[in-house]
Amino acid sequence: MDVAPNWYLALSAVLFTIGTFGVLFRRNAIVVLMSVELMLNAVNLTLVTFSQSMGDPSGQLLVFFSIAVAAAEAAVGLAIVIAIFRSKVTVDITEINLFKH
Amino acid sequence: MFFLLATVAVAAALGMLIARNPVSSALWLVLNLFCIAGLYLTLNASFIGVIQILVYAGAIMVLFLFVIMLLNLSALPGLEEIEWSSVGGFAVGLALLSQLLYVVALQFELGMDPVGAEAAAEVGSAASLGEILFTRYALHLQVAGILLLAATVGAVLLAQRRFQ
Amino acid sequence: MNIPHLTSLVIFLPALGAVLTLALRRASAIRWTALATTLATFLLSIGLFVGYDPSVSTALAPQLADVWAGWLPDGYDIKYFVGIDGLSLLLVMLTTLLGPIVVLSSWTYIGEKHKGYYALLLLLQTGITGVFTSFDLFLFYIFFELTLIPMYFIIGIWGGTERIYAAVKFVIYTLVGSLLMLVGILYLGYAAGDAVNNGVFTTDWYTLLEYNIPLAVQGWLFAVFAFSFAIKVPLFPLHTWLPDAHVQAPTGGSVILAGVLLKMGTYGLLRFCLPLFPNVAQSSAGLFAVIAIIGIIYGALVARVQDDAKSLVAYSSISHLGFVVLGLFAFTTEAMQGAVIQMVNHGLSTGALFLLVGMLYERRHTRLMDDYGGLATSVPVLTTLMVISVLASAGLPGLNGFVGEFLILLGSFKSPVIDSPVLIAFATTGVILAAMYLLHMVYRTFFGELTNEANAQMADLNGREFGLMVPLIVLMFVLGFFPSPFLRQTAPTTEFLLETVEEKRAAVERMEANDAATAEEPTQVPTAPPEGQEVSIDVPSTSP
Amino acid sequence: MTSADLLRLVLLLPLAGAVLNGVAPLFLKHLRTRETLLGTIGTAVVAIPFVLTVYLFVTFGGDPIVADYFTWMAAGDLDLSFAYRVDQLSLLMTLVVTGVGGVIHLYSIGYMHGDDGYWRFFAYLNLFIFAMLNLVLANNLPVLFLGWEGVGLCSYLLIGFWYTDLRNSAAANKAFIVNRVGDVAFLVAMFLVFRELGSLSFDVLLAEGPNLPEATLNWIVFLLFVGATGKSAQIPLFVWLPDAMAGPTPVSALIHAATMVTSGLYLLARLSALVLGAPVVMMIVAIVGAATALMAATIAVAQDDIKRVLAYSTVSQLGYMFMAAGVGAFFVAIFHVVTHAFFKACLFLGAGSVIHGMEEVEHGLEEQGRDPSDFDPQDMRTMGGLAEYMPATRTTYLLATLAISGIPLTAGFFSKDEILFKAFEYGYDGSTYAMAVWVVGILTAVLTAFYMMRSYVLTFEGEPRWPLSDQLAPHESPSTMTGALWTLGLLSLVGGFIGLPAVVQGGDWNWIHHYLGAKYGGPVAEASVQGHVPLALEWGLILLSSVIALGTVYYAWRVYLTQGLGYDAALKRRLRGVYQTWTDKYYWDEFYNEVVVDSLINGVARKGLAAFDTTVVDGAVNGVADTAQNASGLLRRVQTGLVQNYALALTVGAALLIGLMLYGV
Amino acid sequence: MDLSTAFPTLVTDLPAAFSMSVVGLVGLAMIVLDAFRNDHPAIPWLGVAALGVSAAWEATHLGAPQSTVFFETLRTGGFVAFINLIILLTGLATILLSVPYLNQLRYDYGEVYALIMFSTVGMIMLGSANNMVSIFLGLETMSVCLYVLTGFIREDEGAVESALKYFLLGAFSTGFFLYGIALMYGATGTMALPAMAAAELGTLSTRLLFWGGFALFLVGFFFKVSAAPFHMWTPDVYQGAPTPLTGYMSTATKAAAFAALILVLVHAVPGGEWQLSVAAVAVLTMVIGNVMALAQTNVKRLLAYSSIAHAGYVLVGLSAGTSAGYAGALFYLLVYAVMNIGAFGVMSMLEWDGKEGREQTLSSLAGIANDRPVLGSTMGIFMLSLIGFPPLGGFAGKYFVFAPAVDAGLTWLVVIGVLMSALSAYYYLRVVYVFWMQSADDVEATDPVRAAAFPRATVAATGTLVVCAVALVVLGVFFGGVLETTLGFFESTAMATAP
Repeated sequence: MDVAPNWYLALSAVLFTIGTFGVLFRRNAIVVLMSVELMLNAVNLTLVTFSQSMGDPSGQLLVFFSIAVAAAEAAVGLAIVIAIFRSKVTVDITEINLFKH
Repeated sequence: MFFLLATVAVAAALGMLIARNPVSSALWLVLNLFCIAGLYLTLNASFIGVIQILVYAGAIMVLFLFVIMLLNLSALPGLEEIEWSSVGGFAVGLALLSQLLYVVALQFELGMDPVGAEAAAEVGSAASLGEILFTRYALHLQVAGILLLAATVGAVLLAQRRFQ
Repeated sequence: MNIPHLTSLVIFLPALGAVLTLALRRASAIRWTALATTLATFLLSIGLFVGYDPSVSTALAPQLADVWAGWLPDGYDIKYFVGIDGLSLLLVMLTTLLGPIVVLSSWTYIGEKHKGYYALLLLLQTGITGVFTSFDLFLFYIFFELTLIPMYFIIGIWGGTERIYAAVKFVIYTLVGSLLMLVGILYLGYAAGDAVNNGVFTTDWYTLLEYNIPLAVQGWLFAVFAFSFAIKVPLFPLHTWLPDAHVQAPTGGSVILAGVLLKMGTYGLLRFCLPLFPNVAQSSAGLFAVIAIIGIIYGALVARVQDDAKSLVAYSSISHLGFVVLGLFAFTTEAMQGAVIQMVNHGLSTGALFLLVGMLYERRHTRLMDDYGGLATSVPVLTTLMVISVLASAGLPGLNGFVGEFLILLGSFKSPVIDSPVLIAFATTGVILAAMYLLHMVYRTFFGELTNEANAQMADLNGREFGLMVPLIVLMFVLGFFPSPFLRQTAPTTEFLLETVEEKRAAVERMEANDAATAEEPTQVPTAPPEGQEVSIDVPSTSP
Repeated sequence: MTSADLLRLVLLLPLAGAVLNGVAPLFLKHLRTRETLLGTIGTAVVAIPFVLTVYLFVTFGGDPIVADYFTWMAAGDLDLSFAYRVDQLSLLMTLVVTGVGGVIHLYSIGYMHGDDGYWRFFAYLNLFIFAMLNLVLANNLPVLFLGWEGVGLCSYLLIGFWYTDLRNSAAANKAFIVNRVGDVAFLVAMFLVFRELGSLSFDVLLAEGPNLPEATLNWIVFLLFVGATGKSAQIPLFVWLPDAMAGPTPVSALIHAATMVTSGLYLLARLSALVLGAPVVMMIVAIVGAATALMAATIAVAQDDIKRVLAYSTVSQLGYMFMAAGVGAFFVAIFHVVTHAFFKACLFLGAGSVIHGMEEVEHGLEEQGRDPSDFDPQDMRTMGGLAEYMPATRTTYLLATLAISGIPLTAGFFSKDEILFKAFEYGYDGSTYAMAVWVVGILTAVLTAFYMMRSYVLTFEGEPRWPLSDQLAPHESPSTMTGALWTLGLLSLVGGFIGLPAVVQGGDWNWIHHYLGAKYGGPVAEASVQGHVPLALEWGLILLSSVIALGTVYYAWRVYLTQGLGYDAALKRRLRGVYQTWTDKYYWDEFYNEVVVDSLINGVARKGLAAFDTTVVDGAVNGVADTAQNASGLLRRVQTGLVQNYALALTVGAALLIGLMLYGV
Repeated sequence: MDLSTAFPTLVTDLPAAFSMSVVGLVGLAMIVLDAFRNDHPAIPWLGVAALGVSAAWEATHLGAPQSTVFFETLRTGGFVAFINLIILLTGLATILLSVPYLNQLRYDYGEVYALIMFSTVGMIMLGSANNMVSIFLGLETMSVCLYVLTGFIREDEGAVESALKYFLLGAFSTGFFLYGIALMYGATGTMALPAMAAAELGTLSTRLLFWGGFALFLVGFFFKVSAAPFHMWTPDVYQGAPTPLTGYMSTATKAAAFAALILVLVHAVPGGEWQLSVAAVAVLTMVIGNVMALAQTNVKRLLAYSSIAHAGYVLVGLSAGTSAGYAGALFYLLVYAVMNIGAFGVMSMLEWDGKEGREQTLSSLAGIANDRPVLGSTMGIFMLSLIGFPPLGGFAGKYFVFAPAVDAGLTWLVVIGVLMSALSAYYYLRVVYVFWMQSADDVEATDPVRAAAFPRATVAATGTLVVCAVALVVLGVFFGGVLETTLGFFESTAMATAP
């Protein structure tokens, strides 16, 4: 660890925010999904930073599970995107608004 | 080392955010994930670093690319013209960022004693993680298995064509 | 006569009947079951009347009480606590009496979905009886709300063309008030628990009576309680649900609604608002008197210009209930007893009016007075009964209405709390207005030439209809000439209540004065009088 | 049998009659036509109490008998019983009520013959007697009020007896409601009494009432007087009485002439001790009475409907009685009540007999194929010459006319003269208003004699004026009716001897004064007069009124006999607008209908409150509901269906939540 | 600690994971069975049996003492048994109600039932969590299964769209949630809930870290329980998802998530600092849920907003921060589960075409109660209970979440709560009157009800609804015992609370 953990944390916050922007602004469902992955990764970074700087493995254990969850979510998410694409022939999430109000 | 990886990670993340083509987005994200894996290694978290590359960069992102190819997606507008909601979203995002930074970084006095590098490497090793994973979190591991199974079954259920 | 759990039996027998009707299939079986249940309940309630001994003080507990303290866990001092005292007795009797009458009045009026109707009717009776017998505020609230659901369905399913609007309005309007009261109950329960019940949330009426509520809190608690009951009464200007509900409801519903449901509001004021919040109740008595009097006159004048007979009777209820509220807030024995008896009277006379209008409606399917005229020729018996009911409602001496109105006005006139004879004199003009709108109805409906063939062919009352009217008419005369047995039953409780109000008012004033005096160094002020303190017979001075 | 038991019978028999006559035929239709049975029961239940009352009267010892039957209401300080009081005043009134009542019942047997509502009629009449007995026998105000409203109810029922004609029902409503206006004042008076004295019993009231502060006493008496104006048809509440003639004529005779309308006087007499303590109110009473007397008399001059003339005459005579009350001569008022009951009942019954006859003519016209709709059997302009056809009616009517006109030695002469004398005496004593009242009294006496003679002449003398009078003729009424007429006619002639004026034996032979007067141990107090009117002046006054009566009667007799209706036209010409005002009854009805009732019902209630109710009160409630709906509609726009907007909301929420949480740290 | 020393403990603690194991294993068995005997009709009954057995097991453990198992990662005892009971019974009801519904749609896949089982496993883990890892894993297991269950009717655009929305927003909120855990972890250095409470939050920055993290953590929970402003997915998802599963989503998910939240509030952050935040969210949730529901014409959407509103009521109880408040909230969750599963159950029986689910307007159901009295009556009871009329469970529930809030000085919050309850009566009663008081003639029929297309009402499904309705009445009258039980969970020292 060559710098203070705070730098890692700050980086993680920045990446998390970029991920948030991706979710808020991108219209492609898959890119949105990727942005979520980015957010999760940013959090993982925080967790690992804390875990390593405090010498407590449970943080990294959560990262382990988090990666597993991310994988599961990716699988389900992509399957949903495929299903959507089948019926609508688009993955533009601004065009997916059957339900409102 | 940190600053190099951090800069590249942020740049890659921004690249993902801005790229019009989903494929390039995905590739930018892969770059980002690699950087993060590198950062893990700088933190002496070797096991997670490896997992990161194997599972994330290797498996998940390939899945993404595969789906993008499968669906043959045309490029959608990236960051489309600014709308009110976008401005609002931007402001909110920045607000969130500033709050997060305020919480996590700006108070440079986190009352933790960073452990030494060896201790950190010890903690981040596969052995130490494996030990608690199979003892303390053994049940959780089973549930994680169920989760993955459910995801698999679910993905099939969702994506399969109906066979009559 | 010594029937165990008589009070509970009277409350829940109708509910049992309701369950029983659900199991039946044939319409006539359902009707007869309902009739049998309500009649049995009425007979049992006579046991209450006989069993209640007014000479025994109600200061400690109601009579014929049933208590089950194990209803809730220890953290809540909420009990199943029912019983009878002077305030509840007559209203319970009225409820049980109207039960069979309403069933009979619905005999042919309700043409479909018998099962639901009678089941709901019986359930409603359970709710109302429960309201009048609960000595636990929480239990009271449950019964209070329980009455809404059956009434909602009765209006909504078997009502007139605008039934849904009326039903929804009825429920929501009442609900707004009662839910706010719920907040008040919660607050009061905790506050009283802290003060007099070892920190345990309590809704026991007698425990609450021991608690002298600080003035600041009394204000808003009184406001939410009174608001809720004022909607139920209904007091001007919270009355608009009433004409809609009354007009749209089927006859049985209107009778219940006017006969006993509205009394839940005045009863609530009497049982809870006055004794629990005596200071605010007394200081706002003038306001309530004014509102009540506005209601009396307003209701009467609006009733006068209605074209719909039911709507006219509905507005007349607003006017009549104004008298009751006036009597409650006079804080004199005469007026309060008058108010109690007037609740019963209104139930009898307005109930009778609704029944008769309903009988007309059943024959001609219109409530517009212009569609009638000259009915005295074709239906003399109905006309006679109508005229008697109208006169009772208008407060003719010798009929029941007079007794209540007279006592109320007499007591209010000398009330030291309202202390405005001019105002009461103004209220008295309601007597003229009552004659105006009621006689107008008789005039338009029953007098004149029979011009409409359908009216000329109209059949007079049959045996069932006449039979169900007889008890009401007889009671109108009985209460008109011999009200004293009934007044005797209510007297001790009324006096107890007024004494309590006076004592508590003085206690709170002392408390506040002490607080003000010892503002610098707060000390523990005993909030409750010590146990077993003798009740002083210090009624507020009656002479001005 | 004790007096209390007898009293119970007196009270309950009419009630029993009412129930019997009212309820049984309601359900058993065949009973409705059993006229003899119904009539007999109806009359018997009044006649028997009359006999019993006579017995009580004869055996009455002088001390009031109070019969306290059972508690009516008891609450707080109030302990109210059904308590009755037998004393001189109530005995006298009971005699009048049952006596005149009995006669009128008898008369009704014939009069109502063939009417569909025969049973109802007797039920109502019996009920009326019951209520009236409650009124005069009560020993406390509420029981009196029970009777008070009870007679009002019966009046309502009987005015609207022929309900198929809506005009009758409207008149009934009017009577009831106008009476109620007075009743409200009565009620408030009771409340005031209770507030001040804590009791409503006459014993307490008469014992302690006079000691009340004068302001309080003024209010109590004034309010009671307002109550009395309603029941006894004084300005401003007299308007219902003329319309009340819509009822069957016996009703007009019994209720609206002889008994009910005098109850206001009875009330004042009963509470005379209190009234005397409120001199200001007494002045008001006298002035109102005088004004009413004069006004009603002028109106009566210009009416053509025979019953209407009598109705206004009643109002006028009631005004006379109030004049007496207003100068503190309550026993005289009661004296006039009694004599008035005789002659006015007689007049009404006579008029009823005439109408009976004229209806015969009407039927005849109908049979002849003429349209009878413009023929009014009560209109004096189509009568005339009835003396020939209805001799008994004519004679009795004439007797009563002479009595009311104050022809010397008739009943009316004594009572009227006594009123005038008392007013004069009171004025002589120094009250200016009493003098004015006396002048008005004289004027009214002139008018009374004039219009009564006019009605007699137009009805019975001259040539018949109805259509086809050569073919159609009315017949004399049956003997039950004429019997009643003769009884009352004779009483009108001799009834005055119970109150011979003071000039005779210094007033010692004034039986009624001795019987009722407080200074002789009776219940009725009277104003004490300091200055004594000289005997000569007294004689002069008597002479004056005799001359006036005789002169006016002669004059009216002469002009109407010679000119007939022509004299009315001449009057009309000569008096122009004034006469028109009389015909139109000073526009009181118009005033009430348009100014009071219409503005209240149509203006305030319909256009004001009912509109307010739907738009504002109801509108507010619906408005709240609409607002909620609209808010819902607006808020719904936030739910765009776009994922990113949802995510944005989530992010905003997260930012806010962090802010809120950190704010507290 | 190595495996050999840990193993005995794991074995000893296994009974504590009885339900989780049984349900999870049976879920696996279903997958296996489905692989060989595709869509076998016995599969749902297998699930019913497993859930039933587990529920019975949990019912016997309601009085068990509070304790921890599996190295303090999970809790056991009465509280957990209570929540598990709600979850299991809800799952049971869901399966019973799903059978006719899915049969009608011909989507009676074995996998669906398996996913319900897996999701139940996640919920159980969530509801018994004593550790952030357990919470995270439980939440995610539950969620991933629900994403699939929302959208598995692929031919229905609405369902798939719902799934997408649910998934995207769910994953998004997971990001916040995980971030929150990370920060709390960073501030306290532990994942175990009681240890978090015990940790010293010395410096300002640690406190900021902790409370900032807690706020983010709450975002995740508020999302799951659909509290405003994190609720916006709810109506869209509820509308599009298959109706019985919507019921499952709206009840079991909430029960589990609220249970975990209570555990966190009790064990990890016992203190009043969060009270205001939770109260604020409660207000917003109640107002938005109820106001938005007013103008809905689609029943399922209406019920979605209603479920948002009810989350608000539960939050009122939580914001009291007292044991009575938590006990009330638990009681409320039970009642809420019963009435909502019932309401969605009724709707599932009255859905004439699942693919056109978004067309199921309220007015098309005018007078339906006359044809289907049982459904009408039970729906009436559910609606009245949702309003909070005594003597139905909904009233008792509301009473015992509002009362502690008043006791805690949050009277203003309760006033808002009751006013919103009164408002809610308007739309719930609309359902009632459309069912009971209108007839088809009263509405301009846009789309006549095709009664033939209704799912065939099985005895089991109807029975479930009737049981729910009766349970509501029982809970509305004899709530004392249940309340005493829930109060008992917080009285023992292990779960002592205290602001």
